[in-house]
Amino acid sequence: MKKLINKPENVEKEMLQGIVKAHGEYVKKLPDFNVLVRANKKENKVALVSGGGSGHEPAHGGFVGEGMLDGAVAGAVFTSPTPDQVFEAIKAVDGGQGVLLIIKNYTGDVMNFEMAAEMAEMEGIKVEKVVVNDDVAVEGSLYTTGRRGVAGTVFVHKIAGALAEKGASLEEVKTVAEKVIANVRTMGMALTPCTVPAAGKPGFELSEQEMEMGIGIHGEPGTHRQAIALADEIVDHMMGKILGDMDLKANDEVAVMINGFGGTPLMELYIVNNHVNDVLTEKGIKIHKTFVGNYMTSIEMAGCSVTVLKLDDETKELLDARANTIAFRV
Amino acid sequence: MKKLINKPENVEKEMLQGIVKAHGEYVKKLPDFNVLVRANKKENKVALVSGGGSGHEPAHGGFVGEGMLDGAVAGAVFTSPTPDQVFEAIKAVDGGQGVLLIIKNYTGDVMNFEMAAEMAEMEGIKVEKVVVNDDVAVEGSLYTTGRRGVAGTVFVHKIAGALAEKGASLEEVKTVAEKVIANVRTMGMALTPCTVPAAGKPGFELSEQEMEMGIGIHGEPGTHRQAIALADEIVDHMMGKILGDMDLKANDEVAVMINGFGGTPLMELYIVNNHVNDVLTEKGIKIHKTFVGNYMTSIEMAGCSVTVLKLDDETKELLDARANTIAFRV
Amino acid sequence: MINNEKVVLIIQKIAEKIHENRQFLTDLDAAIGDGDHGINLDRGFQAVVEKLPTVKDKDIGTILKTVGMTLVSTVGGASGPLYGTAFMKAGAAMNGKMELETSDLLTIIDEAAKGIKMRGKAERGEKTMLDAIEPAYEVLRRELEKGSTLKDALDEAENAAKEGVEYTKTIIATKGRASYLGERSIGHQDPGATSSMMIFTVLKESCED
Amino acid sequence: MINNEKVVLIIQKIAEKIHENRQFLTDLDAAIGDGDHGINLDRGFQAVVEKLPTVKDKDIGTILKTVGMTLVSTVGGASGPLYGTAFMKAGAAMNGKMELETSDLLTIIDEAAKGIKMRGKAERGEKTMLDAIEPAYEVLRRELEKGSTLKDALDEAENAAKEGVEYTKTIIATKGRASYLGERSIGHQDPGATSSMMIFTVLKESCED
Ligand SMILES: Nc1ncnc2c1ncn2[C@@H]1O[C@H](COP(=O)(O)OP(=O)(O)O)[C@@H](O)[C@H]1O
Ligand SMILES: Nc1ncnc2c1ncn2[C@@H]1O[C@H](COP(=O)(O)OP(=O)(O)O)[C@@H](O)[C@H]1O
Ligand SMILES: [Mg+2]
Ligand SMILES: [Mg+2]
Ligand SMILES: [Mg+2]
Ligand SMILES: [Mg+2]
Repeated sequence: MKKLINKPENVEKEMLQGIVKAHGEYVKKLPDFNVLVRANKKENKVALVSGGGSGHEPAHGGFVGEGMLDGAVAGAVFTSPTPDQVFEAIKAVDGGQGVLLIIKNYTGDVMNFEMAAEMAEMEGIKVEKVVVNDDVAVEGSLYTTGRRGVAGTVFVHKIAGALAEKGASLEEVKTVAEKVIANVRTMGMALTPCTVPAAGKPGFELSEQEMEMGIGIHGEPGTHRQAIALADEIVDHMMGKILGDMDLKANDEVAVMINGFGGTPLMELYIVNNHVNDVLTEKGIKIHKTFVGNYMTSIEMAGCSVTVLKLDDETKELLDARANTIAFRV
Repeated sequence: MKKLINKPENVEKEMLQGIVKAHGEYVKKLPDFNVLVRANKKENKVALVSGGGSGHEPAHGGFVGEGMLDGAVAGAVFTSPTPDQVFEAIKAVDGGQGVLLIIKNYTGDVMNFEMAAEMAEMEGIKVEKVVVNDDVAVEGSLYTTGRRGVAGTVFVHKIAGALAEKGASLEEVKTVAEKVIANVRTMGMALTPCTVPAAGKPGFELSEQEMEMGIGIHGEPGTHRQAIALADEIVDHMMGKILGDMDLKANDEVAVMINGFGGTPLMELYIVNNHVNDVLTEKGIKIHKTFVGNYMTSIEMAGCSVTVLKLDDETKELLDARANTIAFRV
Repeated sequence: MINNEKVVLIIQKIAEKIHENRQFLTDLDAAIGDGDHGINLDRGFQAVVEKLPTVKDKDIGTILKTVGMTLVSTVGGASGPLYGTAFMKAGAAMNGKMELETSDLLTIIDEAAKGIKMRGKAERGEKTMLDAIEPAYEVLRRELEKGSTLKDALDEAENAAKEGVEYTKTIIATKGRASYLGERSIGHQDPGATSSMMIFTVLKESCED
Repeated sequence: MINNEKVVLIIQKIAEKIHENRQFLTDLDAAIGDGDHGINLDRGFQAVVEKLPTVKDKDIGTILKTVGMTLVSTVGGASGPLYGTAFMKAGAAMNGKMELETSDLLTIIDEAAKGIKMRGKAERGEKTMLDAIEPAYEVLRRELEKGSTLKDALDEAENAAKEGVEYTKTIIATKGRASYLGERSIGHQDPGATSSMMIFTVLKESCED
């Protein structure tokens, strides 16, 4: 394991301290909890809390700030945070209008955030939750845990955050978050694995000729392994999966995110975007905005995910609204 | 070689197309040249042109826009662009007030940009140039090519760009660029090598236990190889080199950049910042602003550089001035 | 029989067992999950071991609830709330007790399983820890009702847990992270079922003497 | 002797030689530079080969200048302006010529070396292409003045270039990217000197028949 770290057991704490030292104008850390909240709390608005395991930076702390999240909870690397941490975040950000929890659909995250919500409700804080499940690589069904929540979560933060900033009610913010969730799809792939510091070795192995299609953001195995292919072929496959699961016609408008997993050069992400853009344009789909970069990473994994969000007038306006956070600015 | 690309010989072109397709509101590409210029040219200001080999994304095209560059020239990966490309950039961005070339100190870059400047002057365009040489890993002397230009270049873009945006003269913009160059120092290290697509294999090799200290942004060998150490120890060594070459006392103000080389997780960059911040703070040095992320990369290399820029009132104000580019927003 | 001191000892032994199998459990999770199950549980049980001295003289209910709360607040992931809820529910049923009858042992395991089902909304056959715990509970109950000695009954229960783990290799996961794999989860044993089985092994070993 | 047709042929052979040694030159550059010298030159000379048909009937000056301009606009890096300037300067001295005397050959190499020195501000002994070109030039001149045949003279010149390349192994680079290495550049041969040496090899081979 080659990492710029000190002790594996301290990575989360030192990272959060490093974030606060770099960006004190944006965020502060709750003493004794791995929770980042806005440096300047805004009262009297619905507050948004998200989070999950660490290792997805800049998610989720990088999205705390004006127009996006109010608090982000950082668990151990790739491990959902515990209920008490989430509970502290809820208490810290609640501004009297209630708190929306934005949860990625993993059993652990759902259970821990749910327990926190129960604790908060016992203290009289209004809490609602939405569960993001945008990963089309995983077949969802009523009888399974359903799809994973991946990079599409960032669009939920952005759009729900913009509505909350405008003073909407908890119910309204939850409704728009659910609209985003209903309209966002993502698919990922990996060229190389990633190593959880505490584990000390990669979570999986790939030979020099192989890639993993449909990879999860924790390095969970995807749909299949195959010989590495040309970028355009990979994009064709991913877009096939994504568009096959969306109801998009000519002249529909979308937002696109080409998300790097942490070890992918920006050069490659732009090469991917070059073809993603062509595939959509050929179908007459209008690309309102494109985001390219590391938004929802998997430590140092090489690879990317493509996210397509179908927009309507409301979500388009909210996507374009001002956001001023460490890692996302509009 | 595991990369999300199509043909190695097309990476630069497809990447630039991917950038323009994603960020058409910021940049456009000159037809037939690997040059990005602002989508909306601003006349009647000094224009700034930078560039170099590709593989350093978001440098340099990511810094084209309001308050920073007017044009960026992209050579083949890790290879200085040719004079005709630079010349086209100069012609395209000149708004009648002259053009400043911001060159990183590599023999190839200096020669190619110089030839372009000669061509531009023959066409009657006023051209000045500055050469950035912030890398303290390399011993500079009158009899060598001197230090390399690395991540500190981004501060030159930012500060000179802010002054140009305010309407200063070519002479003034050049003077402030030189002030930044005189006050900025960087040192880097690598955990893993990088692979130029056309080469198909890594430019150097490092064993599982080794790291390269003082690495260049093209994977040039550094000062020495050593066993991988704790992040804090690595930072201590790098800060020793950087501060040993700067004249900083308590209460001086600095800007800091923790730059990832492309394959480094943000988590590690923040862990590095955590200690960089402590080292400076312990000396009573005031950190005015900190930037953490991928700014001047080396394709997919893992590792980082630390840049310290000593500020005065002028450069501080210019650093804080509005910039609105793809990869740098203030 | 099993007094509060012994309960503390058993929990310490569970912590040791998990620590020894940290890598093994993590590797199992790497194959069909995200490769952290051993790390997660070890972090949690080490925290439990640090906490135990503060409750070692308390009643068994308090001890078990403290274990549960500590797991909830240190493990995270899926197994944190699940094992945490299991111990908390078991503890709630043992309020005030300084000693356990064999029937109490059955209650503890029953409450634990109910807690896991309530929290995780899973059933047996979904490739989770329930596939080790439920058969082990049933066998333990049957053996004790038959009049077997506690030692023999725990022996049989451990075997049932082991068989449960083997069984998880043959089925598709429909709960937890392994469910994303569909068919590809077949052939791999469930890490959570494996850690549950280890708890039965410790129980057996601790009640042999 | 050497007419414009032959010059075109020689340049094609240089392009072939560079192409064959693309990996070798790149590997040399990887050791003390940034690992692109072979890639750079190959890209440039392939462009030259594509361009040659448009000037093949022109005078040698035009041919050489076209080679130079093509290299400048396709190679980039350090070697692009250097080799480009070398060919451009050499071409400027051969304006209008359809055939070369042996003295012209000397002029070409002299002008090329001067172009490289002007553009790169380097001297012999700094571990650059000049360490192959200058000794080769001097030996060629001496041999031709002595009255050796062109074949023998080019043979000796190639040897001198080879020795120059060997010599670069013993010295510290003070120009170009390898200079960042200081002492660590010792033991490695300079990629640019090596490509220059290859050009002399082609010259020799082309004038053997
Ligand atoms: N809904 C559920 N009900 C019961 N057990 C579950 C459920 N979901 C997951 N598990 C158990 O949790 C184990 C994984 O735990 P762990 O790796 O610590 O959490 P995570 O999946 O969050 O990384 C699985 O092997 C499985 O036995
Ligand atoms: N100032 C200089 N004068 C003469 N030759 C030089 C000079 N700088 C570099 N070179 C030559 O250029 C070669 C490197 O070329 P190349 O790898 O193509 O360019 P770059 O260093 O820009 O990657 C060196 O091996 C050296 O021979
Ligand atoms: Mg986990
Ligand atoms: Mg180069
Ligand atoms: Mg797990
Ligand atoms: Mg080179």
